[in-house]
Amino acid sequence: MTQSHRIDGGQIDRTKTLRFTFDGLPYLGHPGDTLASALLANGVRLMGRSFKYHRPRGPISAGSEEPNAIVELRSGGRQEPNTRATVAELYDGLTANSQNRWPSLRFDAMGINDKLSTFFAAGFYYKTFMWPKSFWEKLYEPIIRRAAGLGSVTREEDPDEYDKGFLHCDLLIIGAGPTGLMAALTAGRAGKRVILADEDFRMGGRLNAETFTIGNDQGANWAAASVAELSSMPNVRLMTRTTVVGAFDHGIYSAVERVSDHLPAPAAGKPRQVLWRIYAGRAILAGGATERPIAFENNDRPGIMMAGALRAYANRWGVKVGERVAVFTNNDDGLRTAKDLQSKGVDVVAVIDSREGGELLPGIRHLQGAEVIDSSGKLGLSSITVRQTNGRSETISVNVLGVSGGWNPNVNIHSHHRSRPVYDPNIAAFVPGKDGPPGLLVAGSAAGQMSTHAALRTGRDVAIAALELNSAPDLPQAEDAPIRISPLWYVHHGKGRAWVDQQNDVTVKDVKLAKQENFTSVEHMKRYTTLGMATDQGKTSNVIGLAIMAELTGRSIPETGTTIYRPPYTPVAMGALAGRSRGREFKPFRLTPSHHWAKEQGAIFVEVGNWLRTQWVPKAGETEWRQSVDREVLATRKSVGICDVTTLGKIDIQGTDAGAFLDKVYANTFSTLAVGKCRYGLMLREDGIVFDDGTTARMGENEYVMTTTTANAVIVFRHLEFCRQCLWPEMDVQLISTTEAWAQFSVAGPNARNLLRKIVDQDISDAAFPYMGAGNITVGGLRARLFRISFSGELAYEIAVPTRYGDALLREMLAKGAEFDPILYGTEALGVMRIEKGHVAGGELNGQSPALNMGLGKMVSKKKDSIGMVLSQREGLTIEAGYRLVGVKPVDPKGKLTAGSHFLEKGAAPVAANDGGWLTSKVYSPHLGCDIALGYLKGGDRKIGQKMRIVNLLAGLDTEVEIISPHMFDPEGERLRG
Amino acid sequence: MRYSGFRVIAEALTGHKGWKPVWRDPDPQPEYDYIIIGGGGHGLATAYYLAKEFGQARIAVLEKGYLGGGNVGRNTTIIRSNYLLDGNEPFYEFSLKLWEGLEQDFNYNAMVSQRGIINLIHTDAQRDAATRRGNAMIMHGADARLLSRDEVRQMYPWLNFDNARFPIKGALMQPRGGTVRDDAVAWGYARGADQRGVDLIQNCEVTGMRIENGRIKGVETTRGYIGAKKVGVAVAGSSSKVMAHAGMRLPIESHVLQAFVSEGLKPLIDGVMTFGAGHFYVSQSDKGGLVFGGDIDGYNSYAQRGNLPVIEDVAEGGMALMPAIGRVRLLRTWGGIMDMSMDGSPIIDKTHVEGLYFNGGWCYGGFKATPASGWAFAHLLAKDESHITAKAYRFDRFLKGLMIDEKGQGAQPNLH
Amino acid sequence: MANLQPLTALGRREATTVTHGPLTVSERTDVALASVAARKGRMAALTKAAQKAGVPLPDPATHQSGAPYSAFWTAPEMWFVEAPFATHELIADLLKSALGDAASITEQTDAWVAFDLAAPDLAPLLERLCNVDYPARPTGHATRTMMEHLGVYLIKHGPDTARIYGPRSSAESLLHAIETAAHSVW
Amino acid sequence: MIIHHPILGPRDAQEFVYLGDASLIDRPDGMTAGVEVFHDYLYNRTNPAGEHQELWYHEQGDRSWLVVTRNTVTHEITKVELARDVARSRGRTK
Repeated sequence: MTQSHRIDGGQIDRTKTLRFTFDGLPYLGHPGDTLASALLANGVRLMGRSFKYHRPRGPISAGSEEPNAIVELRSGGRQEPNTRATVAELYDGLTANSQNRWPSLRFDAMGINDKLSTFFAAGFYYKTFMWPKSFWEKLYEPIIRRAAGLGSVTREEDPDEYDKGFLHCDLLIIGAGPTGLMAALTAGRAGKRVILADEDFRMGGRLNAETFTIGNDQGANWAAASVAELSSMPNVRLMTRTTVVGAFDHGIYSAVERVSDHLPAPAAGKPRQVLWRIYAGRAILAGGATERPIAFENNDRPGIMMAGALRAYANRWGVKVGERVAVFTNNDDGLRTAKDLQSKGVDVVAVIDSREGGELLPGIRHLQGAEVIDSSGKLGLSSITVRQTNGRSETISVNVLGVSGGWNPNVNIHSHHRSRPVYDPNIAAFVPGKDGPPGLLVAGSAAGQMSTHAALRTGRDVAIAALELNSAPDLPQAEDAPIRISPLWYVHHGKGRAWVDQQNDVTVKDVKLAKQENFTSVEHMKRYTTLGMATDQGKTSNVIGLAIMAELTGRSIPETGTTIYRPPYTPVAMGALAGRSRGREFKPFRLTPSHHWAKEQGAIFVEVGNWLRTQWVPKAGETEWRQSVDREVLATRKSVGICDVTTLGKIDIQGTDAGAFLDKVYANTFSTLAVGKCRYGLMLREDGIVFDDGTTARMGENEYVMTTTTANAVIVFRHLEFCRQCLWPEMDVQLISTTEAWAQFSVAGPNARNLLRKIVDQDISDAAFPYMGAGNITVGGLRARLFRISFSGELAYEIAVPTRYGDALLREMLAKGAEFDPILYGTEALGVMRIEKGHVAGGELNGQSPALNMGLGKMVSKKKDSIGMVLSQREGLTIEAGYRLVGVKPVDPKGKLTAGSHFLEKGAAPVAANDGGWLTSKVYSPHLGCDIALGYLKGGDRKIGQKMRIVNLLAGLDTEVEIISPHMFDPEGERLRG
Repeated sequence: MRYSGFRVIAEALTGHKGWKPVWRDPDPQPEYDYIIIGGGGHGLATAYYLAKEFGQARIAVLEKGYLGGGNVGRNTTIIRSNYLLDGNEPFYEFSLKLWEGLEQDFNYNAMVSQRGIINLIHTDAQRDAATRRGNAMIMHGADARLLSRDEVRQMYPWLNFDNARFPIKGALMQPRGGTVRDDAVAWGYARGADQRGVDLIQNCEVTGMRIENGRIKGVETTRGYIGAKKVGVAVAGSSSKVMAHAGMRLPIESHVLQAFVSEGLKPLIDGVMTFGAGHFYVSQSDKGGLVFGGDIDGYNSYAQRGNLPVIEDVAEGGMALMPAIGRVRLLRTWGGIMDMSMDGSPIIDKTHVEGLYFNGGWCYGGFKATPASGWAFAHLLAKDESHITAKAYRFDRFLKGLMIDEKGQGAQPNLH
Repeated sequence: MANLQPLTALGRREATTVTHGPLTVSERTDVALASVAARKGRMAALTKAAQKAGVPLPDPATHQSGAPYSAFWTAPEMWFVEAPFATHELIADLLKSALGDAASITEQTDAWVAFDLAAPDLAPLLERLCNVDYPARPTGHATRTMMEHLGVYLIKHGPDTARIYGPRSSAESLLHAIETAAHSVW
Repeated sequence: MIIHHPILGPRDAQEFVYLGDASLIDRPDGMTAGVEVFHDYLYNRTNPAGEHQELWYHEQGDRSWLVVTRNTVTHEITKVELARDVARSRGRTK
């Protein structure tokens, strides 16, 4: 297909031709084109369908405010719904499809909605579909859901990568039009660190779309020269294709750089987009302004566009949208379109100026005091109807209408801290209000300074003010036309529909209905009509909507108020916000010292926080996980097993007050602990609930090593620092984590000592190293630590060496202890043995249980002040018949238990009133030959020996059980003292 | 006027001329029997049920801004009753049952849609907790199912099953969970209350309370003094500010919770889903936008806006769970003020001032509670005793050690 | 007697070096590390003893090189001291005898993985990894920061060289993050 | 947000963990105070809309606990102190 609508000029590279398709049809364009400019160049202006009525639509703009020309770009995993054709940069091989239509864009069956539009007035769905009750979910809603939505989402993973980064500068300038460029030149020449970001792929802003001169040159050339100067400055960073999307607290801005969206695919290793967090000392919003339409009947046909967009397509892209053009304006800027198009040889049939006495352009018919009241044309504009001052109507044959209702400053980012814009009647638009983000200044047309001269001047002056500079560069000569506008929001004529929000199909009638039903607050109007809630975020519609409401209610626009803009400025890809944190890289891995050995053995790993721990290590022939776990348990209890417990938090606590400090943070006492011994410690929160537990050893007079649970290592450390710095600041205590410094293994089982004797250089006999002993030792001369503690109930030690030797220590223990058939056991076997032994862990340390419930009430010393001691005595935490930890086993050894099941008395109905508690942890005990569990049972300490039921209503399980002591294995502790 | 399909058709054919204002804009009267401070979902529901279910009259709702302008208009629209603890579950199940009949009750289509909610499970410990919770739900008369990994995969085959850092191992499902069009809830209650004679007074901020001899007499407002026999406060994020007029310090902090919506998309997600290995939950609205959220920002705030780290954290969770949404665009973010309580559960109780009642501490779970909260608060206001499902929601539970701490995080509001 | 063979943090026998474009990342296994924290009210004594022992105790956010001891500030009245591993494997013991009871000293050697980064300009890499304004920071700047969810220490030895200490158990994830950033940038 | 650390200068709030009202420094003595006093200390908050003194922990930094004075409406931070200094100034000892 030829580029039938291409005219001379513009900033496209005609030496290269790009191929692309839209709805399967092939077209050609040039580098520098957007998808919209290229389609328009090919005479295609029907690009989409509206949300509700499925009206045929073409682009109205040439920028990111576009409500209509939104397409599905690319295909497969890269399919990108709701992409604005007006900003999608053309590349060779681009494929795009229209969306929200069936079977085709030209014939859309859902266009029936348009015929039935009277039934689909604003909020109609709130008033119907209520009877019969079940029909909403079964019938109405499924139909609505299917019909709703715009583009479709792929189910494939996005194959592209995203990245993030941080930037720092003295001055961030948002927008590289004349204002931003002048601000950047001012700050850059003064040697400040400047970031100049623009959403476009070409800097210059409206200068690229206009024919203005700056100094003696075309504005676009001045822009290019300015960019060249700036790019030579090492202190200035120019970021094209970079949209600043949000202003956050204290000068932090988010920006999305589209690194590869102009390419068929990102280069290897390169991201599609980068999310930048920009830390700016000061920022200048130089985001320009957006032209707004005037609502009139059938103002939504393809071919009816913003007047300024027509200029942009002609001047920047060398495209005439149609052959016969009219302009409908209420301000002088609209006249520029007529002038520019005429000079490009386009037939400008008429200028319909709603004002009287405006400028008359030679060679163009002017209808002053006139209004466009209707349009016609199937799938695109073919004529407009104009009502003249004398009341006569006239139909004018045109295929393009440029509309200018005035320009709205792009105040959006200034509103991100909920600053309300204020109405400026001089330009009939909202300008930034007070209390914007601190450090953010506004210049140029974003501040309501609409002429090129004003843009340059304020760009310079605001940069000077922001950075307190001493010298001001000279300003080049530029146009300084005054704003002449006479507000016209909608044409008061006819009974048809005049669109305000084109994408969401909100019309003047809907606003009127909202008024009629007393949804007159702007927020109510927005929510009731959905005005401004489409993908274009109301950039062209919000102000008109509230102005119409103001008119209807007889209030002024300031009285009516305005909604505020929230981040992001334009919609942002989820991938960019997530960056690299996805898939397996969602969170970093933490690997244990035994990881490599375990991997060699084909171990199964389990995620424990960010750790990967060995869950079990299958041996040849084992097909069920239970076989492996049972074997690991039995082997440990029979001889010896080794478990990597490096993940437990380890905190080195030193200082002359270390013991006194531990007395504060633990419920039990540690200052009396002898050097060379360890003790189980119970830590409460201030509310008296158990926080964490672990063994703490006294390694020296002023030196303790605390262990925490794996899960709580970080928060316990944080809590200790709080206690140290905020509660007892005069204590001599120093803390540091040593979790990763030591590879620590539990060696458990009757042969634990026998095995370790072959490893440890010192005497570790029971006499020399008794139960709960702790000390520094050596392993072949290597510094190491040994603790005689047991989680399994066996004779057990924990041995630690510097982490780099952990792998070797494990191999050494397995090799040297070979005669004892040592095995490495994983977290499953660890769980089995601790439950057999009745030790509390994750399921019991649920943040809801006081020590009393765990059978550890006596550990809370009342003789000293410790965190949680006082509040643990509240009546709700000391209920006599409250939950108590019990052991549970099925009466029939084959009976099944599941953790999370609830206790019921025999014969009791499964209702809340009979709920006795729940099972916190459950395992199969190969030692006892049945499922066993721990649980919290109301009054459980008095129910030992009783028979009850365990029910799991989710699984249909109902098992008779015996309540037993939680200490189900070696309750006297003979083995661990052996 | 009564709404119905017939009425919609009839109005459509006659140019929509007959639609009446959904509520009046009355000036405040000098005195009321009941003043409800707060024209959000809970306040409006309270007034509605006071009038409709408890036969009370002379009721006003005072709203500092516009009706439904607080969290009822800026939430993620989820309804569910998948709570664990005895203090909570009966209340939320009562609420869910009220949702199920709400539209017929107040003759407004709030699009109550019970397409199910699933809480994904990624660890054995989560499965144990889900089992405990699911059983508790059923014992309280709610519905729950435990789904296997395969069952979840069947529902949403495009979730990250094969390359996940924290693999999906199953889910706890409540089939009766779902979503409701949030603004419509406020409007429906407002309309219903207005029809029953309740004065809904917008742009009327309470600036003080007149308390004499330990009894409430009325409230000072930006529209003058208004007398009242009883005053109920249901102002969510502004709880501490308003109750300070009565000299109270509350077990509540105000925090910002951000919520998010994507551009409109063809159907992707039918029900509601929560990610168990990160901060992310999501549903898809009837208009096609993915509505999602995550954790609160975590610092005290009345700013109604949040910061970037949470936005990134939520997106990371979303991408980890749903790798196909990389090119789906986030359209809008917003922030609401959450009245985060010290145990994550609400308070519906009398105060030390006779005739002054408090409803708050909803954390970020207030929307689903709206009907039951209104009902229970109306019950307390009308009868001076707690509704049977809200008996645990007392101020003194912290003094007595009877916290209702679903998450087991203790007295740290930003962790609930 | 055991003769345990150490593994590097990346799980190998030898330190790993990777290059991409202008960047070289070298795993360092030859650095001994210990924390030194002043006991309450003993700062003067610690300063004196450290001076005598040649242990630098630099200002906040600063690294100070020396031989055999270098050090960087990590927290109020707390430093990480570096020394050659070959001669100072028992760094904690050596420091204890040098500094006496004026400080709490804890071995940290194996708690961390150390990567040295070298490229003509590290700024483009580091701006993708962490919130540190690298070009604006002086040589000798030492700071804690986050890289892809990992808390690390970053020490600027020059515009072209830096050291990162990251949590040892996440050495692979950290290296992967650095490499991914390098590919993204170069 | 950016917190101007008294030792380290401006640092991103993301490096910190938030705890809450700085009144948490004023922990009663468990040997003399009873449940009611502890209850008020632990549970009740002024929760002002305006200036708020609050505790932040520089977890991804130097592990200092800070008392930050921040406006909860505007998020403006007007003062940052080391919590240890504040605790001492409030008379906290061992």
